[in-house]
Amino acid sequence: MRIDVRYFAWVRERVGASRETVETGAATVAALVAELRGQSEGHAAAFADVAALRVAVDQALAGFDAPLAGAREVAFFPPMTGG
Amino acid sequence: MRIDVRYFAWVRERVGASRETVETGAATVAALVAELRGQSEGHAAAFADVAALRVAVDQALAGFDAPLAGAREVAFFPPMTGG
Amino acid sequence: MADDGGRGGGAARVRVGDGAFDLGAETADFAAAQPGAGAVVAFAGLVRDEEGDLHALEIEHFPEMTGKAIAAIAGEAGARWGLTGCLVIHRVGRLAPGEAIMMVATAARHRAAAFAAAEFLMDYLKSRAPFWKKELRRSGPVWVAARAEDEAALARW
Amino acid sequence: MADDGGRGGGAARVRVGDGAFDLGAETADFAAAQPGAGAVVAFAGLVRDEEGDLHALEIEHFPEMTGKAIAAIAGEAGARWGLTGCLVIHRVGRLAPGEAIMMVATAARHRAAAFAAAEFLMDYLKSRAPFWKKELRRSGPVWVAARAEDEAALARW
Repeated sequence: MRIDVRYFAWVRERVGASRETVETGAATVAALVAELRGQSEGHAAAFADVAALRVAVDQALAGFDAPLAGAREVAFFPPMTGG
Repeated sequence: MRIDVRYFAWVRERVGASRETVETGAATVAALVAELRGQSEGHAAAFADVAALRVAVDQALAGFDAPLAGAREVAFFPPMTGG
Repeated sequence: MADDGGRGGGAARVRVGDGAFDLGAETADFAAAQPGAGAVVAFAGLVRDEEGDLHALEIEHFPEMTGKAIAAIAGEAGARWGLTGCLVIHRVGRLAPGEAIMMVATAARHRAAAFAAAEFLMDYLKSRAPFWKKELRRSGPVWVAARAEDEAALARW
Repeated sequence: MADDGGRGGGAARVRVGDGAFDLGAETADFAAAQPGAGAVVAFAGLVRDEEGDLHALEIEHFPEMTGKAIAAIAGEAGARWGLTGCLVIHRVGRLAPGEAIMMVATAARHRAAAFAAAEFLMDYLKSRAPFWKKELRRSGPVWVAARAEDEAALARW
């Protein structure tokens, strides 16, 4: 399946891109992370500590155990700092 | 001693005056109230239920047991409804 | 309106009077005068007409006591929450439904302090500042009764 | 700024964009559009420069998600506290020290509801709306770290 992957804030800076499209069979966000880590040194740096990351699946906040079946977009970013 | 007595809101309306000066030997606010009650029907109505009243001695909130020694002004009014 | 003249940064400004005030301009001016603040809270109380028969609200106060009572409350708020400033404006006299009765504004480095100070000020102004409200209704004038929950709210501070 | 167009009385209005907004005018306009409200609370977050070396604050967001995340939070606040209305404005892009980053305004019959709803909105906007702040300092750029107390604040709701 094709998944749009999006990156924000320092995750975007470490990966070196704000979005990419990946072809994956990952069943969960965590499985997708395991695949993405191997893509580049930047990806490895971005995903070094997943406890420091938050994730949204199809623009709704989700956990790393969230299933990807039917998902079109996964976004990774640090804890939000709005307001 | 001479005390300026002031009335606000419905206490003022019942007494029928916003202020008066009384010559009194009352040692406390409560003793002053006992004297004022006898002044007129309006005073009696105003002081019928002291639990419904608040008092300020020299413009600071006080209790009915507050001493009057040295006081120049005593004000009576209902619970405040500012804001 | 009478003004305490202001005491610069960190000070409380208190105004009590019978003129209308401009909530927007007061809020903007206040916020612009708070160097170091990250959070500004403004509260305004408006004249409500729940039964649809309110001609006016009349507010009486105890002039010689009002200013110092509010200044004491505002000074305590400023010290307790480390405010960069606070503002209290309260009208007296006759107001129409929908008009702003009063406002408070507080500013601090972080929002928790600004919110707490504004709520503290409101709780004390409601029950400890010498104002009394009378509603002029079609059915006749009614002195507004103090609400038990307003008195109870003081216990949290 | 993009606007949801408003949905009349009781509705939440949400605007996210890169233009400055007028805190005073927004607060006054909001208060004037709240029939039945007795209490209006406005909160503004300002760019602080604590170390005196901040050139600018840059705010990034997740555009497709921001509007609906805020609308969901605002809708929940409106329902939970029976608000007559609420407003959320949040800037993105580059801001100078002292500028207003965002504001919320809430209105309700009584002050406890208006205050609680404004604090709830702020707590959620801080930690659950997809914004990220980067400080451009003389010493270099720094992503603002989430504060543990901001995350903890959510537990009270």
